[in-house]
Amino acid sequence: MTSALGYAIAGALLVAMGLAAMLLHHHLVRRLIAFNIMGGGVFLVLLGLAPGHGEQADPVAQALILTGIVVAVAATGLALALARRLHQAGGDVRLDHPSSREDDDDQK
Amino acid sequence: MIRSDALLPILVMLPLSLALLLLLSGRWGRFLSLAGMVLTTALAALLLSHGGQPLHHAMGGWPAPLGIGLRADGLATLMVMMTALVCSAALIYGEYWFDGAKAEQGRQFRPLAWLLWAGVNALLLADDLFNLYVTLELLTLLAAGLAALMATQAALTAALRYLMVALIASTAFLLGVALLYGATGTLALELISIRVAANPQPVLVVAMALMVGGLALKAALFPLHGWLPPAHGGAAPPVSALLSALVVKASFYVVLRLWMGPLAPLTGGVGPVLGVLGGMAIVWGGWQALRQHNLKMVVAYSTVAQMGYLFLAFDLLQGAGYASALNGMVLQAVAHGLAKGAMFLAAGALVVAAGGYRVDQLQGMASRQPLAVTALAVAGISLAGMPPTAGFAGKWLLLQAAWLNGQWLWLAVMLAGSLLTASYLLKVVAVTFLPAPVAASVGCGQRLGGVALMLALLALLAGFAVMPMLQLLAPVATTGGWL
Amino acid sequence: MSLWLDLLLIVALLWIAAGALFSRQLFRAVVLFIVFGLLLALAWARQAAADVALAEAAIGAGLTGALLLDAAGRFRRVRGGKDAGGSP
Amino acid sequence: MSDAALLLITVSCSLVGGIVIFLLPEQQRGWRTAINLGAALIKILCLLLIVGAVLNGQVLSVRLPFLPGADLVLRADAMSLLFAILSALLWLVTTIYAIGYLEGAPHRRRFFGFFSLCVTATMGIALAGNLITFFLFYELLTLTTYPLVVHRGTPKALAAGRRYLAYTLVGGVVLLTGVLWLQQLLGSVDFSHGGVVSVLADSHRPALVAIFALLIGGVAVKAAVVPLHGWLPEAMVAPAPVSALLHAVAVVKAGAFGVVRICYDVFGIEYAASLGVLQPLAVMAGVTILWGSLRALVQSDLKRRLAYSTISQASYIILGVALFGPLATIGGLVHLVHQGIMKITLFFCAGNYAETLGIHAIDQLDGVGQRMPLTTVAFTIGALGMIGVPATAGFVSKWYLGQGALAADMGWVLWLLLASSLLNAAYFLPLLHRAWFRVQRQPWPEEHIPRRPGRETSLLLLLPPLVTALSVVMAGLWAGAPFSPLVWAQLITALEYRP
Amino acid sequence: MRVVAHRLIVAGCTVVGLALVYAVVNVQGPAPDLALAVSGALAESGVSHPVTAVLLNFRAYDTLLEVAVMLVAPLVAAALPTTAPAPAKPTNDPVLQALAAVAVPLALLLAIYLLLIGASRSGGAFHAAAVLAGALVLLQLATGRSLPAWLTPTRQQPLLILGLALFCAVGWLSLLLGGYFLGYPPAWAGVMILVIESGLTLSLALALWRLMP
Repeated sequence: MTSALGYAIAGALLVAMGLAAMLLHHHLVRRLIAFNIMGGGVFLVLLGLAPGHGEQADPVAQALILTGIVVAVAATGLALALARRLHQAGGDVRLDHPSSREDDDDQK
Repeated sequence: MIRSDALLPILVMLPLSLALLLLLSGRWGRFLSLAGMVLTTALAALLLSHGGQPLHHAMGGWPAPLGIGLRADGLATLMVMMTALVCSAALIYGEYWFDGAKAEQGRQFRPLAWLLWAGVNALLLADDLFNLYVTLELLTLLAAGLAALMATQAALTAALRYLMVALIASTAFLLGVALLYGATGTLALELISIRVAANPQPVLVVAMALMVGGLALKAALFPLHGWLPPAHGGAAPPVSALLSALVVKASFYVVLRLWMGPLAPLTGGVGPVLGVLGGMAIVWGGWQALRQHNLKMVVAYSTVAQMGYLFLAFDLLQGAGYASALNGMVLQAVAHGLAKGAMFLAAGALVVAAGGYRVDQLQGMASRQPLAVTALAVAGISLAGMPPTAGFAGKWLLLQAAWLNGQWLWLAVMLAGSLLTASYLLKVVAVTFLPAPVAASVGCGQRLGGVALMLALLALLAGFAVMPMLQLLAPVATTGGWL
Repeated sequence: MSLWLDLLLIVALLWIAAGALFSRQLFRAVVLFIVFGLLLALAWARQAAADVALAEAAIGAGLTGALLLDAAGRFRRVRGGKDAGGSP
Repeated sequence: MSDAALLLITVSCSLVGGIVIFLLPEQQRGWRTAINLGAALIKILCLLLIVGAVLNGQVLSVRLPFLPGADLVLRADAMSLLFAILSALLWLVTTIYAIGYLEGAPHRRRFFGFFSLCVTATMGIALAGNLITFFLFYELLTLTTYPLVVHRGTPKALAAGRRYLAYTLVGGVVLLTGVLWLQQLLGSVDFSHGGVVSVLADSHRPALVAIFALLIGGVAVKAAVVPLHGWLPEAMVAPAPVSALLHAVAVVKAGAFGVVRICYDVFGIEYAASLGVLQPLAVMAGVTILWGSLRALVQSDLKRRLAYSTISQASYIILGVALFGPLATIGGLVHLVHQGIMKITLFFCAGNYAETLGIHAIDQLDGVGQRMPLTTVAFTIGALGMIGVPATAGFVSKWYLGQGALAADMGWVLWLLLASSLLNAAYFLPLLHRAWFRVQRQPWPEEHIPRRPGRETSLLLLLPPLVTALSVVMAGLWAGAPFSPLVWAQLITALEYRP
Repeated sequence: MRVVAHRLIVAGCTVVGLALVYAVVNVQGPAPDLALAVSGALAESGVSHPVTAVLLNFRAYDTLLEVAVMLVAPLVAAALPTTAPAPAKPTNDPVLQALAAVAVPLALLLAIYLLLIGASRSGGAFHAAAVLAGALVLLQLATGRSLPAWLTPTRQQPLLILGLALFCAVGWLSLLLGGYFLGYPPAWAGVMILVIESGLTLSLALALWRLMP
């Protein structure tokens, strides 16, 4: 087993863990942590599986990961900006499970 | 001299550059936006005039595996045109809707909507897997931001919930990309198709499940649809129109692209799953729409049901019915884009005029807001798949595909879905014929309804342009778009 | 030797991630997340991806961490009473 | 003028008119009237030109690409013209009537706009050259009549509208299924004399029976065949011109015409007979005829009684088709026209009673013959026609139906006709008795239009029923004259039964 | 009910994890021809560092869209009507202030260094921007102010979009000259990339800083 594969497997496990946390938690900050850890896992898979391991890791994969990291921070930043505004408006940043609200909507 | 295939990057860059200019411009924004609308729509028409001949542009001049390509075939062309029409309508509508106290949000809406237009075009023309991811992410963030624009507690909560769901979906999609990249060593869709076909390893099934699952989540496929109604129902009407007509459809489009391209050898077992979920979406979405008392929620649940048709069609995309199903689902997508856009715009106009969201507040609207009611009705006729609209053409072809494949259950579900659609729309339209209450006369012009009606009429007229549209699709239908 | 180092790093990554994901205290979870980011940067460096390592440290751990820290403080007392950071 | 343009103008002149009416402001009464009448006259003119061509043995047609393997086809043959001319003429009359009827009422723009669209749809049904075109206009008719049914905007009207759509939309889906199925077997299904399905192999016969059931089931909703008739009596809440339209010009007629088309020009009457589907159809029609008449007997509301009468009478047309034989066919086809002019007369008169004196219930009719003699004369002619009294149009229809039954060796039909006529008499004669021979016992419920010497009600309301009543008599007396409905029906029948 | 749901989630995620591990272990990767293509074309890219070449030349379009993504969050945050923001409170922490006095100029230097070095080694606009944003945050914490007062959010707008605007401008230019989108002439590639990166550094730094509350 090469270390690259090891990192890829770790990435896969991180994704699964992150997913579980994302679904189990309702608090926004916890979900964002989970999202970022999932993202880290995906990046590990991406680089770990990328073909070719010379002196330097696959430059394309590196570039993709860099892009991914920036996108992730943008998403986190947006979510927090929305959450701050929600907090200001008196809302609750503990979001309910996305698919469990069906019946509430009917009562509006 | 500009290259002829420069049209493709221009279709992305023009809206993007305009969005930037709009961020800087003050009073002139409105005119800039209008001029840009005309220009971009004209460019979309120019693309249409290529008649579906595949157009390709290598970004940076680097050919595909190294660089990123843009690509337009008949399918992309049609969607680009639909996008141009919906975006134009939403932007014009926005100019009227965001006025007075909402003027400030209107100033913010404009550049964001233009960015969205750029993002949708970028997604439609993308020929690279990772590029698809970036465009999807751009759309997701824009959609969440736009959904939150009204900054009410409900809108913010819905936007955040949507964002969380969409981020899970994006992550799943990206993981699929990572697996595909690892297995094929490339990101160019065409090359992936070749390599997948050459070596269809089991890993690819996992990659496919991740990507299709993620996209289904973003497309609000039953039972992953819970986030959609509050997010789309709670947003400002022009935003709802953009989200329901374009953003949700973008995810569907990516599934379709992958389905016909890279994932084609693997789709066997997945079709029935999507079919079942799509069928349930049709029934459940329709039933929920029927139960809603909030006008915008009716329309939002209708999106859930209509997306069901699009996903059900993946199970029809096989055997003797392949070409019919493909044609049908593309027509359905175009028709739904136009009709649903019109419907949200019309609903917005009615809500303004009625001073409330409830369906029972719509009394008298048939005479007070005839344009908006007509728009709602015409769009509804298209959604219910009644002739002579584009929606009818789409449904006819889908039914034909089901018939050719002998998929009787889907045939029945689609027909029943039409009746459900007709019932929840009838419920809304009927109320407008009741006499208006004497009080409660909120001053509101016909302009909002007029814009909505324009879009609805396009859905109607598209029903007479079916053959030209299918001609555009003919190469896609025979070759699956690639190879 | 290097394989062992990688293995150690992997185990640490998973361990810290589990802590960040399922810690009972929100604040602690965020701090663990920052540690996770730094470890991840190390992992990138181990895989000869210097660019990613730098970006992970600066953006992934640093900026995201700072954002989350601020949010954790801000949203500690959410409406509805009890501390929301608790694990389910 | 080319064939294509002629056909397209025939269909679309009322469409354009309707759209212009929608765009005109509500107050532009004069322009609206002008456009309405202009479109109606253009339509009639076009149809006359087409008649000329058809008499020369031409079959006009135009084909537009629409869907893969399913073009839009408009085609004028003798059978289309029978229905097209009937609805064009009655549309003109009804429009004039509606102008008088809705004098001063709100939402006239909406009313006349949809009225025009509705006739466009009817004309499309009449001139449809294949099943998909027929279906398209058939659905369009459903959609454009809905706003007319709910025009009054009362909860009762909305309930009627909901019921109407529930029936017709489900009918539409059933029809669509049939069309789709047949399309799979045959490709494009163009109408042609003698039918088109006989080319299929015998193994398809069970499928064809099912398709026949689906298609007929789909159109039978509009034709108000029992048990699919529930929407019709409810829809009586609509204004009288709408009722006239639903019963005599557009909806019920479209359903009956659909049955005729499907039996003759899709399946071919002989092939249909060999499938054994005509017998059940005849039984269905027979049941409807009796049931409608029986229900009419117990109605106390004038318009509802007329509605059940329509249910009964419309099935005469279907019966004529189902009896298989030239004579019965002539009877059915000619009844398509005769029922139209008789029933529209009755509805105009009922509308006049309601609009002038506020009379809705039957027991309010006492002595109305003295107050409104001309209207009552027209009503009497219509009613006698329905009963089938000689010298009226109704007699001609029933005569040929009876002959047809004898020729087809179906004696029970003769009894059926007799029973139905007795029932017709039983529910119409008391009305005539009340109107003419009883004296007014109570003041008129609501006298909207005061009595003036020599004018019992407004002229626009009075003329249409008189014209149609006159035509009832003429169709009865001069049934053999050139261009009479009877002669035309004989012409069509000759084509369908051509060896 | 809740417990059942939780168990289901945990079980589901376990299955997902196993499937992912299975997939990861079983990937049969192809020959690394893409990496070879990158090194093959490196000479024409205008930079010598392959990652930078991919980011700003071969796949520059991705980066352009990514910068657009980065723009969304600050734009939306600005679009949401807020009640007046809490006035910044300067911390009178002398240690922090001393740290800032040293670290901020150093960070500035580091950012410039990272920007310039990007052409040949690890580094580039993203790293420089992150460092710059960090410096701004530190400055804010120490002094309560970071950007000059006249640089109000409205006036920041041009700076915020500078990077993307430069990117677009270069793209338009290359198109209008008859070439491919963002197809730099090899001789000019290095300069173009540096210009774009400089703009990106400023804009991204501002965008990242604006994400901070």
